[in-house]
Amino acid sequence: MLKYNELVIQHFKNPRNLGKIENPDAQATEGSVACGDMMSVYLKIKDGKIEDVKFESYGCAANIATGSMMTEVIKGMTLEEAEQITWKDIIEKLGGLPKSKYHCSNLAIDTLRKAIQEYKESMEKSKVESA
Amino acid sequence: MLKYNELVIQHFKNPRNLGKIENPDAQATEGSVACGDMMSVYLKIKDGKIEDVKFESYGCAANIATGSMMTEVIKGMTLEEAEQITWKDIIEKLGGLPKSKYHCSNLAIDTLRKAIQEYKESMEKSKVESA
Amino acid sequence: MFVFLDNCRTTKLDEKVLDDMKIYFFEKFQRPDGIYLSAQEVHEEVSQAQEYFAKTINAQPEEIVFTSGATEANNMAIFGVARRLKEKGNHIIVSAIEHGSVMSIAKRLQKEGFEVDFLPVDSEGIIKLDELEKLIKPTTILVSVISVAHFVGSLEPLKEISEILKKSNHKIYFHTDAAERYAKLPIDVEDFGIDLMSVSGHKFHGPKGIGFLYVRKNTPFEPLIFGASSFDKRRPGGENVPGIMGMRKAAEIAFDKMEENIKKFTGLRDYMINRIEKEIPDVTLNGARGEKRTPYNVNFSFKYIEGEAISLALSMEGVEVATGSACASENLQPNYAILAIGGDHARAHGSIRFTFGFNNTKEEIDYTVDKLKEVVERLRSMSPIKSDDDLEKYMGSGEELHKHEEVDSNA
Amino acid sequence: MFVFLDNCRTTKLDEKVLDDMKIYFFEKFQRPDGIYLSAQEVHEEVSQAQEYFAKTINAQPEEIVFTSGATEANNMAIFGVARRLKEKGNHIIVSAIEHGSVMSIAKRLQKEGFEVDFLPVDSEGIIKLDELEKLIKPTTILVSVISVAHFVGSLEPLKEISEILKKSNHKIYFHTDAAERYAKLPIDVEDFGIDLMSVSGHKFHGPKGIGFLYVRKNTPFEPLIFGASSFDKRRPGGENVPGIMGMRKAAEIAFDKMEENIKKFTGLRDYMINRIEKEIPDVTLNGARGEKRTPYNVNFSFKYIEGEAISLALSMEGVEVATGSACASENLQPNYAILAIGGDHARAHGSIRFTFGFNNTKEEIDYTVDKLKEVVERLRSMSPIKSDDDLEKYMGSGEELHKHEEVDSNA
Ligand SMILES: Cc1ncc(COP(=O)(O)O)c(C=O)c1O
Ligand SMILES: Cc1ncc(COP(=O)(O)O)c(C=O)c1O
Repeated sequence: MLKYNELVIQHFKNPRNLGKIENPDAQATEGSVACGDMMSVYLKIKDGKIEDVKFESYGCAANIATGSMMTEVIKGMTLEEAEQITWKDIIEKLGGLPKSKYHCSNLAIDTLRKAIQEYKESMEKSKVESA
Repeated sequence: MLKYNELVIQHFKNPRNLGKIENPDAQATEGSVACGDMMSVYLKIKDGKIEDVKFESYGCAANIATGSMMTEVIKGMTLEEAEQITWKDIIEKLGGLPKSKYHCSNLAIDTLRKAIQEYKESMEKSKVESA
Repeated sequence: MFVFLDNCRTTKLDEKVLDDMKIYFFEKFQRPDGIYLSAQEVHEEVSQAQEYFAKTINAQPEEIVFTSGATEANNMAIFGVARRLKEKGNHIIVSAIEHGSVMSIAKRLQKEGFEVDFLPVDSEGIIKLDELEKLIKPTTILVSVISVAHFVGSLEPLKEISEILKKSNHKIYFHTDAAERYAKLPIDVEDFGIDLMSVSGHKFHGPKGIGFLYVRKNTPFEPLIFGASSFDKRRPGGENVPGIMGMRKAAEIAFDKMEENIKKFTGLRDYMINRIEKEIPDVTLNGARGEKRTPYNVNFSFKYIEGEAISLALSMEGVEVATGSACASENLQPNYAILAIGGDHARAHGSIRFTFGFNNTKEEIDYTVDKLKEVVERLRSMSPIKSDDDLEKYMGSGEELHKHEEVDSNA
Repeated sequence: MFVFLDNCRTTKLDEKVLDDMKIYFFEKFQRPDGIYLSAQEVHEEVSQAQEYFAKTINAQPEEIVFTSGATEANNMAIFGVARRLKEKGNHIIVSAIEHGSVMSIAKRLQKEGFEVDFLPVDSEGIIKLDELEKLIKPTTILVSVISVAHFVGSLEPLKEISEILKKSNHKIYFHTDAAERYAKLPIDVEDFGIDLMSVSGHKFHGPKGIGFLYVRKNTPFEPLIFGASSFDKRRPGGENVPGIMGMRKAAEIAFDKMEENIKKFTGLRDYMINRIEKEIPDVTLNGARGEKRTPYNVNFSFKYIEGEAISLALSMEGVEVATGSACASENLQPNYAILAIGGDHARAHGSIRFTFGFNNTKEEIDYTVDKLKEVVERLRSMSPIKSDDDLEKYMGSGEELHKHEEVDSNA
């Protein structure tokens, strides 16, 4: 294991955008307790843009810090922009993570993408329904 | 290896009865250079008693110290008494030797016995001759 | 405040230990195999240390082999006996809560053609004696059971084990990894019936990189490391004399105060358990209570949150502890000791181990519990899991663990 | 005056090294595998040390494995490669003047079914390259040659060896025991073509009980010691962090002054050789002169007397040296390196090795030679052997050696 850097520590200590959004436009929960890593992401979307985002985390410091950083990065982005973000981007933004913690950064992106995907699917569905 | 004690060190530093006896009544050399341990013992014998003894040593400190102690012990003894002396007696007199050095104490006794034996044999021979 | 409570992983060196080591760094830096007088003196002092250690466990001096630590001692003991006796039998029994080193050795032995059984433990982490009896067979050559379970702190019934082994009509050697017991609780190899025992210096405020193996006389045994013998044929190599003498000093300090320490830390342990159970909701004590638990270990699982985050957050408050979370382990697996006592993955991930060194104080424990309360509360507020229902819903299979590992090894 | 000239056996710790170790005894005593911040810092610093050592030999950081010393490193390297490659080939070549640890390992490998050839050396102690070429066969998997012969001080032609190995049409791994070369003379594993290399900290004023093995990337290799991996899977166990950091400091000091040391000790070596040859009759230099000899070794045989007595007598004058006499060895055998360079038993028994540490001075060397003269004279006066004729007469077969051994083992 290598050291967590100061920025990661800061995000772990004071995660941005922590919590739930009541009546979110999209939401997803990924990971599991058994594997020791879980995240919920809540999105408020307006005109294809992420207006607000919040997350909750059951997991290690890297999980919490990448969740926090992910929400900071995507806030204000279009859904298409947000979908392009990779776990590597998040790690880079955090100034690096211990190698053994790389996998934790996956979960934040997975959960985000799942939320966007579900949002899109529900949009499709409502389009079909309203058609 | 265990430590040489002070007495052994003293005998090594200042061996008693070191050297040769010119025209000894008995003499023997035991051991070999190849095995790293050699001793010569010279005896002056009068009326069956060891009047004088000297020794030379090619060998380790234990060899030298046991040679020195052996000569001290046997000086003035009858040949029969001297023959009874064992390597264990010498080690005891020296206040002990490192275990790995026990074998060195053998040589002093071996050489002494050889000298006495040769003396006795030569006496027998001269008896026979003068008879 | 700085509070170190991971003393089962390692300890801080006692200042008085360094004073003794310095003699062998600078004055008597010679090795015991030199021919000169100073080396002979060092030889004698190392022999005296051997004698000292032997006395502390009721053994003979020549039954003590110095090693680079308990890991090497475990390797030396188990491989040493197993490989030597392979012809006589190839069955070995180790407990399910051995230290990682014994576990790895056991797995290696399986590869080498040995049959290994993992002896189960009960919910308190204590090996099941009746299961041991059932596992023994004519090919059993060795049983290895840890003296004090390093994660959950249970005291294993060493004497009862050896009594079972003695009932067998063939000799079964008994090894115990005593890294967490030696110098902390009494050990008598005669009374306990131990044939081989591993000890590590840095577990009781001695130096790192030094330990010893007790090997009962006439135990069939082959060396692990070959070389130019000097002090001890069974473990050649340049003797770590400062390490040996430092470990001796640390042991002396520990044995002088053993009774006092046992009393003090039994009290502190129960005080800490009490406070945590009273003041923090949804916690589970891991391991036994009272007599069956070492005085130096407290271990709790905190529901709905994960241990790596807890321990890192505590560390920011100056409190250093260990966790059984997969995320804090090298192989990304939940702690097997928690699973062995019947806990699930969540309980393993949420487990925190507090282990005492001889210098920990009540004040430090109070500070730790205070901070722990805050940290647990804060992390719970961040967690999407708020109840046992959530736990069940999101438990998952744990299969994802393997997915993670792949990501990791590709990184 | 106290003069330590057995620095090839071990050295006195440098005071500045302890300053660095203290940090890891008391402040950063944590192990690199803890989850808390301080442990992460220790992890980083140990990684940096790994990087540092790699740089000193032109290697990569992950090619450095910390061990408890060169003996363990030799075991890890030779057993590690040999046991792993057993299927590919079972032939191993080691030089006839390896350190005892490599010799013991080689003998053990023979027991395990390996075929071992002992590569002969010339009268200066330098391995015969043409013999090496002849010994290589399709089943050869490993060659181990010491970097600097520890007894007679010859510099082995490492680069030439690896070039011969490279000419083979199958891969032959090349291990060197560099305990007497590292931090004293330059080493470049790329340039020299080394695959595995053993180093020991206490040979250059670093701590005892620590060393490292260089293992070139992709070298097939299996661990010697199994356990809970923390810093390094290849060598599990509680990391000796003070040892690692102390060894680093010692290496830094040595590398900073390497050029200066080489110059200084080349001068002192030749000065000492000159004085002894001029002032003491009937002496034989063991090993090479000039470029082919390490600057840190002088080795003479003194005719008609025995080395244990010489060295003990010197020790009483404060001068500590080594000898090749059977009487000073654990197994009561004359030094095999002297026999390997063509010397007879007497030359082995009468050999004295003087090895320099970085702090030895000309004044000390002068004192040593002065005392040596007296001691040699005195012992010769006590010896029944006064001439080469006597020598021949009393040489014997050496068979008596075995008689001695029996006495010893019965004692
Ligand atoms: C050439 C050589 N190899 C190996 C060793 C063994 O080193 P260590 O004492 O670190 O095991 C030594 C020193 O005794 C040595 O001189
Ligand atoms: C029970 C137990 N066994 C073995 C070890 C390994 O000890 P060492 O670090 O001395 O190799 C430890 C500590 O890590 C331990 O707690």
